[in-house]
Amino acid sequence: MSEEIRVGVYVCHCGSNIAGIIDVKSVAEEASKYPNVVVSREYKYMCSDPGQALIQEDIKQHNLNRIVVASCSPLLHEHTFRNATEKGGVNPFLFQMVNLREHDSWVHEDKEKATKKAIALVRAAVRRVALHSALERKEVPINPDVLIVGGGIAGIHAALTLANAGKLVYLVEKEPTIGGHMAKFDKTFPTLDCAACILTPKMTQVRAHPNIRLWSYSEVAGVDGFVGNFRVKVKRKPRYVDEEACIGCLACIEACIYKEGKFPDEFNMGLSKRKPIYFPFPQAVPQLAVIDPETCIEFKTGKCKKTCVAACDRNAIDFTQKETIEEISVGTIILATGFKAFDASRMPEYGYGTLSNVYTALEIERLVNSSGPTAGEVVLKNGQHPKSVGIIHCVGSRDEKTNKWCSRVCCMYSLKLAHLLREHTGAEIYNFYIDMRAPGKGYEEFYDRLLQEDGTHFIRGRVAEVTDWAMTEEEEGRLVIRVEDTLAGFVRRIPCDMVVLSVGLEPTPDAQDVRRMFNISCSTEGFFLERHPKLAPVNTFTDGIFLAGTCQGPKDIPDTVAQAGAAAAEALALIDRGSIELEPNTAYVVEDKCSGCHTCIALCPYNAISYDEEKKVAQINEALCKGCGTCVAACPSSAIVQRLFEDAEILEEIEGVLL
Amino acid sequence: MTYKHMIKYEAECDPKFAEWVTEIVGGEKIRQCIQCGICSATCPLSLYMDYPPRKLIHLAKEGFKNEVLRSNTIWLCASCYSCTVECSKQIKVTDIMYALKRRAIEEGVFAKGIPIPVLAKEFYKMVRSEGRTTESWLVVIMLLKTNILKIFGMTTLGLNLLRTGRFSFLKDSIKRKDELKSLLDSLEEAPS
Amino acid sequence: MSDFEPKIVAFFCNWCTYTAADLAGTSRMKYAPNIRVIRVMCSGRVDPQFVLEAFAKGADGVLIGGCHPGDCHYQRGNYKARRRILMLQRVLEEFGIEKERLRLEWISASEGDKVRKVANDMTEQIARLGPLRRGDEHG
Amino acid sequence: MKKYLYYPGCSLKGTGKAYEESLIPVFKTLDAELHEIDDWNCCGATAYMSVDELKAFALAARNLAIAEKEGGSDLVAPCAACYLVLSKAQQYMREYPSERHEVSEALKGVGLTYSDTIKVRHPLDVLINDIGLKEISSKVKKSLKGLKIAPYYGCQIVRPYATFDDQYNPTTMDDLIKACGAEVVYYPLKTRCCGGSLTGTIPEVGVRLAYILLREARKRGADMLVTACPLCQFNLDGYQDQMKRRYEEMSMPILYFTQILGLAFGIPAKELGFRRSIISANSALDMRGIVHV
Repeated sequence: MSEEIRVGVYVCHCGSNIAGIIDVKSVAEEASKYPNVVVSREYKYMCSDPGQALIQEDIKQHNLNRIVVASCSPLLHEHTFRNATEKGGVNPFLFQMVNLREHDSWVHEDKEKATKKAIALVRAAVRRVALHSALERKEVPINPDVLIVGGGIAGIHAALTLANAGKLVYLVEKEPTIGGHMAKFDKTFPTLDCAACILTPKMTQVRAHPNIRLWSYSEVAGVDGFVGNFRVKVKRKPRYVDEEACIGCLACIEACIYKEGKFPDEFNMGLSKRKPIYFPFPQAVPQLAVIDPETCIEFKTGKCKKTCVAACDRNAIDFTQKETIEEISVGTIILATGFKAFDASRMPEYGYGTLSNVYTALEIERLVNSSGPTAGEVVLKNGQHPKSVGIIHCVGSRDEKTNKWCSRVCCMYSLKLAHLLREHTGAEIYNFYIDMRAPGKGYEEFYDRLLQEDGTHFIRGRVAEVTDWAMTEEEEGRLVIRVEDTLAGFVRRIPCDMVVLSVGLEPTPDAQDVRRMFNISCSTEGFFLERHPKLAPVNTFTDGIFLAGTCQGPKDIPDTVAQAGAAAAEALALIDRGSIELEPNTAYVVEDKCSGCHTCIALCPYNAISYDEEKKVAQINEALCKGCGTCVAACPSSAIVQRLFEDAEILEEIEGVLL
Repeated sequence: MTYKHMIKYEAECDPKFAEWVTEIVGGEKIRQCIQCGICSATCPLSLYMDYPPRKLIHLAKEGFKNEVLRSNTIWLCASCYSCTVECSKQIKVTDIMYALKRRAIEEGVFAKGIPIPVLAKEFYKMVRSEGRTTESWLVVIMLLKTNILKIFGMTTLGLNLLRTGRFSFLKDSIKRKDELKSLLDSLEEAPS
Repeated sequence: MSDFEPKIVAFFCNWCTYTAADLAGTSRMKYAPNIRVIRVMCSGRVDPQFVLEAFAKGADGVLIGGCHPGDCHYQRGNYKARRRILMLQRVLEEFGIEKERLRLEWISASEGDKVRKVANDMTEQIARLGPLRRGDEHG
Repeated sequence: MKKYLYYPGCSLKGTGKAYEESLIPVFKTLDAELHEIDDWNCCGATAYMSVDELKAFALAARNLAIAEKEGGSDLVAPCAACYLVLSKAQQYMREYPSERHEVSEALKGVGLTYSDTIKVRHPLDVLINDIGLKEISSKVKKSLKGLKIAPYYGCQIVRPYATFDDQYNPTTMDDLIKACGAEVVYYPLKTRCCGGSLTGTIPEVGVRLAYILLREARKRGADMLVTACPLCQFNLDGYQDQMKRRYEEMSMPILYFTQILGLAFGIPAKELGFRRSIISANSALDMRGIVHV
């Protein structure tokens, strides 16, 4: 490079986050001594407007042509400072960032050593940036179609938002119907409006919307490509009922040779029975029957009278249906794959599955629901109505034996169930909680309301066991809850006829596979990891893939819907810009160095490298290159160069950190 | 009627004790206690304790040394380990109880009228000298040392044990007593 | 060598290990200050030349951090890295450089604590090995 | 002939004689030999831990070191307390290296070495997982049909470590009872504490715990309780006269699982320590027409 290199170095205090450990003054002083450094300053908050302005002024005053900012992680603020550099009239890629906060001041205690490290890192950046060359910003067009995975309230809301904005949405749901967990709820806290009344209209909108392709009973089988242009394979499971022909008249179900339901009904949590051909629930969307080959006689024996076929005057039933794979292209993806309710049998001390009349909260939702298995009548296994009900909070939450985290919704839905059970049965209701968490809008007020209700007790303590052995007369033949009333300071035994386990929220069992397929990350507890909890809560580390709802962490319905809206907005922002800027870190071949050995060609995961027969050299199609640099590292004659990560640049950096 | 003084001044708690509790074997996680009370609830003896385990853990954490070491709680613990198994935060409550017993013995402060520390010390002595314990002996010694009256309640048991050949006045012991002694002595100055 | 402070150059992939190191920071985990991180897009970018250069220029250890097998942001870059490192370790041993001085770790974006463990563990290990003898006498 | 190292512990030589007396012939019948290790010492039990932790570990470690010296890998400890104390000492010396170091040094001083190679086993574990129910059933000569037995496991073989059985609902003893042809009574208190040493030290507390166990067993229609722990057996058997004085008469026989196995194997009752029961099992056994012991 002929031009004279003029570097400006800016060391950020980040309040005391950096300056508290690292002696920023001496770092800046040291830096001022390095070759090419024209100005070297430290400033309280480099990311603030005055901080950025400082850079721009210096560029003009000292006509700087290289900028180094030593502050936080580039994953957080690189774009901020690149823009500042550009505004100052210098190419944004003639900039280098040093991570003094996440990689130094926050992780080290010894001030002297931390400062030494900071100096080394800054020195490395100064040397590196000198070799930077001006680069073009790289843009790729965005395919306006969107894929949404998961048809719960999150997926539904995001789908409608985008569809209403005129975008084509593919909504993929693995169950035969959309609606997710919310469809199973009776009422919703804190307003107690009926879940169906607010959800089912949205479900029908989805069915009717011209911009939504609803693929229920389907799963994503594979994803490749990158932001703007993902190619997705969707596996559509056979429901053995022709989607075009079926009008959901239920005649086939009437006609099934099973006169009564015989198999556990998934929608009613197994509290009722369905036939092999069934309708998930009356307001299911799509309104289509489905056949379960596991239980259908025709599939098991091939000798069924097929009364269902006869009953269908539209010949919709088709036992020969096969699984099909659809391929689609989309520009953005929203994951709304939801949660799994904690399996209460993992805590044998609560007797779920071994003692009768111990239920999970989801089962109670169905039990109190007027369209549920008992038409809303809450009855015990012996047909009687409970005189007292114990609701145990934090089952599978806040417990290192199962799940460490607070599931956020259990306190409130327990209050809701307390109210509903009281309403339905008039029973004494006992809530066993550790801490009552009511942080949402109107939640504390709802708690107040429950505190007012008679026959409703709140006992602070985690229940040790639910047993069926009696110490006293009144305990005979009932369930007994043993707990310390921590506010009273002694242990109590409370006989109940029914016990409700308020189970927590877990990542879905397939979360890890989904994560791999979409190339995103999970946080330690297994929920999908957002790019930044505050600055990018619905983004992932993979551009163009967004998160909505409980797949990102436990959430109530209001938060889920809000997040779904946010995810839709993020997707829209990308789509309407029409293109997205990518790191210009692609690789190119220096033809006269290339020996044509073909090593790189096999290595490229994106088939971006081809061989030019005339020139006898490799060629990289930069539209396909994603900038991993594997070919660069592999090239025996160092004929491949990766922009922003040139060998020379990295070697300078190495030397810099080591001097 | 006397009124118990029920206010605590900071001067009455001992931060060093609170510190110590976090350093004992098993006490590492004590600060994570969320006072859920499952330890008390699952404890078959909490109903007799002056402080249920949950409360004791809190008092220890806050440095109320006197209350903790004088509580009968630590001596009523029968080492059934239910609390340790159930604890939401995997705090080794039983081990903490052991450590508190040791501390109480070291400092010679006990809950009134509890014979257990005596038993523990007799047991300790017997093992040290004989290498083995003869329960029948322990029972007798303990009764003589603590509550002589109780012995009458026990006689039937004693006779029954004699009748069935389960009681013996011959102390059992190991061969290489001095080997054991020097083993234990070599750990003498080691911190417990 | 009580006062010996090992110098360790770390190449962390942008998507997994570098993010994990950020997480270690936001979680305020404390670890040895001997690691100097250089960001690359993929562990597959790490050229054997970089490693040798690092040792030549004064590193006592080199750490390479990438996504877990099967999790590579670029599909298979981390496998390439693994193959190179294994080969490289053999070469280093030829030069009498203990293979412990070159280490490859799979650290996902959520494993901030693993960054801490690995950093401390490797620092200790290198401290035990002592400074790398570069045979300067041969120029 | 399978060989196992054998650590009886103090109780099996004292108040728990019947346990040893029945254990050995039962193992012999199953072609397994118990080799008592030389000059073993008290495990330290719970009391020692209350006085000096490190020495408590050393006591346990000495026995493990002796076992290592005698060769063989599996050490059978029938007493629940010994079983736990020995396993716990091992576990902690793994978790806390500095403690392990001190103890190992002390052992070296007396010419012993602890290298953590011994597996501590409970007889229930050995019977179910090494020998197996099939083999055991094949040895049953006299079915205990009709006998209603409540299986009582107590604390320390399932807590804090549940190495060979379920922590909340252990079933190894249930399976053995079934194998003998007897009927297992549903007994929700199977792992509840019997009162430990509190029966002796604070009877008003300890005896009540034991009483609740027996009361529930009787309510569930049990003819007898079967246990795997000498202290449990001692409390439940020995303190029934106090229960009578304080609450009500129980007269519930408390046997070791090895004793009923022995019966079913057709081993003469007098070789199984039945005479050591304070509450004789006879009325129950006669009632079900099994044998008179």
